[in-house]
Amino acid sequence: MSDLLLRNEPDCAGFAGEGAGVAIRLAEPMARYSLRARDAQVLEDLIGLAVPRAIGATLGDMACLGPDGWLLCASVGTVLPSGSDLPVAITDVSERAVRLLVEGPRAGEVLMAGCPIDLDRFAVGRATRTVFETVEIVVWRLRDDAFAVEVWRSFAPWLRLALVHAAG
Amino acid sequence: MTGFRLQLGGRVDRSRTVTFSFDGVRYQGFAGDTLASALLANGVSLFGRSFKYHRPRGLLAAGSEEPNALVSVTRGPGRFTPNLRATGVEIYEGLEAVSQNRWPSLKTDLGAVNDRLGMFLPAGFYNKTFMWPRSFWDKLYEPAIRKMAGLGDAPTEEDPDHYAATYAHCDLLIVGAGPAGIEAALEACGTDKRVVLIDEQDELGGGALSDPAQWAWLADSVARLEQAGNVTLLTRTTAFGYYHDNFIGAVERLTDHMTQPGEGAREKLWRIRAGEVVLAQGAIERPLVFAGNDVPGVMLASAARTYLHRHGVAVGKSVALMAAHDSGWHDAFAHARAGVKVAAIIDVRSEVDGALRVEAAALGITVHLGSSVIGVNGRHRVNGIEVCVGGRGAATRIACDTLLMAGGWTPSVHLWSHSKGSLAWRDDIGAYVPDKPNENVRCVGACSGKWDFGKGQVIDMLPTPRSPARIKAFVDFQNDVTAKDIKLAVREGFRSIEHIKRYTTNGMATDQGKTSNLNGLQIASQALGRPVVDVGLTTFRPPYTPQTFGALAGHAKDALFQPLRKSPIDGWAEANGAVFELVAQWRRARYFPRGRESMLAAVNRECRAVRSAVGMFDASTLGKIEVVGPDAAEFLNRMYTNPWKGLEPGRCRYGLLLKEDGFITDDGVSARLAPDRFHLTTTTGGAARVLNMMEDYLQTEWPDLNVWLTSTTEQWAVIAVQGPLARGVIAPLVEGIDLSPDAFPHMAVREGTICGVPTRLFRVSFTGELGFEINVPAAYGRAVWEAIHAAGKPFGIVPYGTEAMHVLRAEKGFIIVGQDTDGTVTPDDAGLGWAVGKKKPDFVGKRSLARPDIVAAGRKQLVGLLTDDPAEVLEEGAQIVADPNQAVPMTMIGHVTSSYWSEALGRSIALAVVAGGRGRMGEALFVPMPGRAIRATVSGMVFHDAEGARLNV
Amino acid sequence: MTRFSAFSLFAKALGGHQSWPEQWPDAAPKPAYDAIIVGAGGHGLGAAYYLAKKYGITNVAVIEKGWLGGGNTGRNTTIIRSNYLYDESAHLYDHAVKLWDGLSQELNYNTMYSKRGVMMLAHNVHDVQSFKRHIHANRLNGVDNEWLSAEEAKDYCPPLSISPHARHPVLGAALQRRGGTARHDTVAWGYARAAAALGVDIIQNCAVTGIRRGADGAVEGVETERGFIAAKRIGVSAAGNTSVVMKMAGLDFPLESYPLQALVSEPIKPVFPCVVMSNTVHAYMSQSDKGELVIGAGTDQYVSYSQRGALHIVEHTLAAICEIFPIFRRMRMLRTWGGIVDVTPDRSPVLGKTPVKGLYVNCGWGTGGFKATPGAGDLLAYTMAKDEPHPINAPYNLDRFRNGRLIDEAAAAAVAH
Amino acid sequence: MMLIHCPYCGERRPEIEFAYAGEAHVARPVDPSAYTDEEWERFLFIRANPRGRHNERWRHIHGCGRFFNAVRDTVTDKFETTYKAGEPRK
Repeated sequence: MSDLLLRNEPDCAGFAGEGAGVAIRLAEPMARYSLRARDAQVLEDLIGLAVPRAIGATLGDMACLGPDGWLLCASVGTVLPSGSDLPVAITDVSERAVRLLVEGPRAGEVLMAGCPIDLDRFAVGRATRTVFETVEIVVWRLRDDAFAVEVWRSFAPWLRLALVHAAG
Repeated sequence: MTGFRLQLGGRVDRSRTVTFSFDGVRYQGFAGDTLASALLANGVSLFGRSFKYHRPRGLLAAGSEEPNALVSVTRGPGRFTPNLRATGVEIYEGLEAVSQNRWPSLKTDLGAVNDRLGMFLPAGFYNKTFMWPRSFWDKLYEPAIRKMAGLGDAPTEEDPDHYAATYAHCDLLIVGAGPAGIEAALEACGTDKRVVLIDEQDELGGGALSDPAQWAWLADSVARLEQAGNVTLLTRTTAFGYYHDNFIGAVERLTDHMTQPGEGAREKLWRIRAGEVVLAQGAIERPLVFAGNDVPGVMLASAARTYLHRHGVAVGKSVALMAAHDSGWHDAFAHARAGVKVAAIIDVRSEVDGALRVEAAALGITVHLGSSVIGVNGRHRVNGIEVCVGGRGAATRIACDTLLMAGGWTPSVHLWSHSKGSLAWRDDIGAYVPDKPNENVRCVGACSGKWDFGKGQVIDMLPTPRSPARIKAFVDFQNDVTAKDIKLAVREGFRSIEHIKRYTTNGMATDQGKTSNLNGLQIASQALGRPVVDVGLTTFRPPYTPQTFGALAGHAKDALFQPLRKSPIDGWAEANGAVFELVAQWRRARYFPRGRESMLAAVNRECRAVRSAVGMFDASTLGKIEVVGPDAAEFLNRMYTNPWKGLEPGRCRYGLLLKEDGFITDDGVSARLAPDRFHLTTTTGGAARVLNMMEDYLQTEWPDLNVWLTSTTEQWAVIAVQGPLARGVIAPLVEGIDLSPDAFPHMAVREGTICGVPTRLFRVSFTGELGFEINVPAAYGRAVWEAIHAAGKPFGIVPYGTEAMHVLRAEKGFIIVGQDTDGTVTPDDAGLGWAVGKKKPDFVGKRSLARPDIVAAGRKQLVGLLTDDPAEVLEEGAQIVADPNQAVPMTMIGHVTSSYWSEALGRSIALAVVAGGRGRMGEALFVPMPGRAIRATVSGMVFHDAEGARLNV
Repeated sequence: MTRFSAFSLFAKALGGHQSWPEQWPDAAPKPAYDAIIVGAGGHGLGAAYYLAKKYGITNVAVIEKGWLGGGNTGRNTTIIRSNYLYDESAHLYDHAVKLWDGLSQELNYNTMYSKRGVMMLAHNVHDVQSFKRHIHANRLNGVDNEWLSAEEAKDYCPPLSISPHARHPVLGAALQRRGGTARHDTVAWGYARAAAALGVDIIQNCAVTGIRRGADGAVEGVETERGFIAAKRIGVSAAGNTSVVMKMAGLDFPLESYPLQALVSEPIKPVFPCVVMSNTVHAYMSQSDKGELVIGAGTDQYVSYSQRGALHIVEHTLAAICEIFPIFRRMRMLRTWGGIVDVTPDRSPVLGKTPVKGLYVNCGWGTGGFKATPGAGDLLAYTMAKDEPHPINAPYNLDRFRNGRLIDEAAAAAVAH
Repeated sequence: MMLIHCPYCGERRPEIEFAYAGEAHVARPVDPSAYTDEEWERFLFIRANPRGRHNERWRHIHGCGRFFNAVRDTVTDKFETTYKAGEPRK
């Protein structure tokens, strides 16, 4: 995409409190696609990638968030076909959300300050849509001590502040 | 230390002296003291004044059930806290506490006149009077009653503290860390269960803390729990509510006990989801009901033992016991063994366990069986009691400075009841105990009715020779509810315990009846001559003890209260002096004043620029939905009022969305990008609602359709460039799109790039001028905005805000859903009949448009309204009448929905809904304002460029 | 009936209050009545009272499955106001407010109606437009309602924060000075006592289990736990349980029942002089004559009869209260409780006749029924006595859900654009 | 806060991830224009609102996004079962 112009990201200054046991930072830009299809096979044939079949499962950059819905979060420049005339829907949502990386031994605890699901028992490699208090997020467990949190752009500063508050 | 502190014993740290003050007097206590124990140690017996009669009151209890000893604590600006129980306030260096509900002082309180007048102020007295003369109520009586209200003073400053909150999950949650709770935790030690053990006190142990014999076991057990690894221990934490599916609310108090609170949160709200819950909340000792049972120095026997053993404080120099239960005897023995004089043991029972009598004799304690206390001497402190046998005959006086009460025990079934577990009545203990659970929960220890305190006699009131009507025998100490109040309620026909509670306020004080409910129930049951179970039980409701608003609000404070959504271009607007308005969750630039320019001047300037040159507007907050799939057109055709199948790719169409009831709920211009791909727009406030509504129809009614919806509101920043010079401004920046009028007509959409950024370029207009709405990926919104702004400089481009946008669209008669419509407006009402597909067999809301009232004549219709005086700008929301001289209530035939000064027309304009409006063209109507009526004429809705010539250039 | 007064209180006091009579007898059902009211809340007891007092029908029974006043009458936040937008609503609620004034004297029972003013906060341009529309309409309807600037609003209610930096800054407020509060229990008790004195039987702990209809379809009486009770006129005023009772008569209703929570703080000295409502922030508060801050919370999202609400509703409510009144953050919540509110599709009540002859209904008051208590009682009584609705409640018929003539105040408040 | 079993996700999730969506099995007619005003009123507004067993709709709006049906007791608030949209009434 254009090198002429500067990207503009929501106000999400990094946080790494002294001995807070958690660091919070904004991830690099990504290509994001919403993929929808009744039949995962049709989708796989179209994009030439295997997609996870179970809700909550991930496969590489692809997370299955619903019975007919997937989210791809890949490196910038990744382009998917539009899928015209096929019973699928592929929509570029690269800039709809940003990703907050919550890392460190207290990462799960800090997220659970406002996220009501049991992240202690949320396996590495799982991803799900849920909420942090009233704000919708997608939680993706990258490692034991690292979570990726996808949040719509305009909610990101609030979420970041809430996480910092919980970490402090 | 002298006074009542024992030389030895207690769990307080005698090496750490703590200085604090109460009502301005400085005292010293030890680390580990509560305000209550420290004041007792200093010989203080008077702690507060009761709510209604302002009677002097001392300590009744040692725990969170305390009804009397309420104090206020101040610790610097904004940190004043009323109504704290002295039994729960841990002392720290410099603690400042003051008593409440008294004037001028605790010792001399003028409010105590109510006590003298008590006979005229029975339960419900205010229902019966203050009615005459009628005019006195508003002016005199009611203000006077309100003046008497309340206990502690109200806070007056903003709380500087902040609060935390969290969710937590565990397999086993144990509430109450007394012996039973600790045993339950020990069983789970070292298992793979995640265990959480909660206790409201500052250290684990519960009742064991008052029993030195258990201290060794306690220390060992706590050590094991701390080392276990799978057990989380939460002290100073109160589980206050038990909600659906084993969801428990608890508040942890983090800083109130500290000398230096520091930066951390004051309290933390724990929202715990538990697999299994074990309730080990223990039991609360019951007071006995007799004349004078509220004199300072009369207290629960178990509380006295807690002060004795846990704090090393004797509650008196000479202690008597009034018992109906064995447990009190043991408490009295403990005092005797600690060297405190026990003046007498009086027991209402004529027979007690022989072992008790033997031990009493061994300790040299006089025993009066089958007797009762019928009076207490002293006002600010007990100095003696009157005892008589069987409540008859002559009374003997026994000198003492303290009277202990042992009335038996009430299991704490509060949380059990919150969880909707059922209760069973037990006559032998005169209390309700847990019966059938409603969740995965069990009760252990005293709260299940099992204890080793011995036996007792259940009694409603101690026998007395005096007329029950003449004595004040208290049941609810804080609210000053006496036995005779409860009997009066029954006499007046209140039979349900809920009625009796509400009529007398028994159990409605800040202790929520922990010590009064069961006695009240017994007395009511006696008075009604019906068994307790027939009288019922008042419902237990959260919270178990009062919890701060701050903790329950959690982190939702200040900037975290609610997200404020900002567009990608918001930063530029802020830097350029925009004045904002709040719309739904968003803030939007309302206008861009230059220097000290007024709103009107700024808006006029912004409008002039758009009409004569070019303006730019941030439309990013508009909702956007990408509709994709082979059946996309079919789906939209079913949702919207107008036809969509025929729309060519590359073209746009105005869409009107109804609710199934036929009323307008949203609108927006949408584009067909490809045969199977649409880019919808919705109103800013409607985005989420519309998406949910469309998903509902798609998933529930038409699951056969191959089409999917994706919110793209935040994917795209939207920049509207509007005005005769708009094309010239963007032309140099746009690549891959032929902008010429023929190649790119009004209501068309093209994809290309602008400033090298991919764009979905709409040629649409909400202003009536040549216009483009430029969609670019959100991250580039601001940069593209700035590039256009720079490119527009030579053209005199002006950024405009929502206010100018409103004026410009009103000049063209374009409606704003939610302003010109209000949820009761149909397409025809709004003059949008043209947007309803006449030939369509169905669409959402169509059937409702055929209902009798919707097709009836005389409905309110949206029209234009022009004031006779062109300078007169009507007030939005102003009502419209045909005859301004009619009497109130007037017949209103409509109201003004939009009204502005139109710079383009050099006069005011307005939109209004008027009954039968379109049939009234040219008719003069009136807008009555205070003191005058404004004359205006009904007109069409399009005030500017009616033929739309300016659009097609 | 012993007349209540300062004198009688004094006289009885000398006798140790031993000779106060029952305020109302606990009646046993008679075989038949001229009219039966199902539901002994304020509305139902009021209807019985006015039937006897104004329309001369004294052979009336009020049948209650629990204890009188134990439903929403005893579970609400006692807000009284009439500054509604539409003519129909303004006339309905103002009829009630006029009856509130002087009700204590009429019933010889102090209902403690306190005209402390109800102030509704405007937080955005849309709120301002909407409230101005209300104020203009109210003025032409003869209903008091006035606009206050943010500063004037703070003068009227000092604890209010009008910081321009707030998430939802206060831009102004609509104030109805005649609005206020009353003591909820005493309204039910006052009507019960006054109705009983006129011969009305109040039958508690007697659940209605069926409604018997004759060959012509008209009602003949009610089946109850304590046997059949005959009556040719039955008025149902059962709030959250209306759907259940109506089914007994074979009627399906446009109603859904939701849990509504409310809560109070510990009592403090007077600090909050009026009633404040904020629909945008969802905060509703007043201070009772006992000193408790009385706070209305939101409804849960699902249909329920459990009288039990969720914690997150309370969290959001108190966050909103602390946002608008930051000085109360250290105050403590003393008690929460839940009611069951019956809501119609247009969130306005149904008050009038039903398709079944002799069966009348008063329901659908949602979260706002208390304020209407005297008016609803009077109008239900009128409708039952005349077998036709009073002009004030005529628009509140069931037909409107068929013909589309809805009275949708909430929709008129509209949505932010 | 209730726990609700989402039949699509196959697990119980906290209530705040869900949006209640009213009574279940109130099917929109294929041809509304064929409905009388009474029939249309019934479809639009008349609801069972029972005290007890209630067929109702929920949407896992902050989860998998699906609407589904549930049977819940409106007196105890306990869910008897949840099932996918389109499945017959339980």
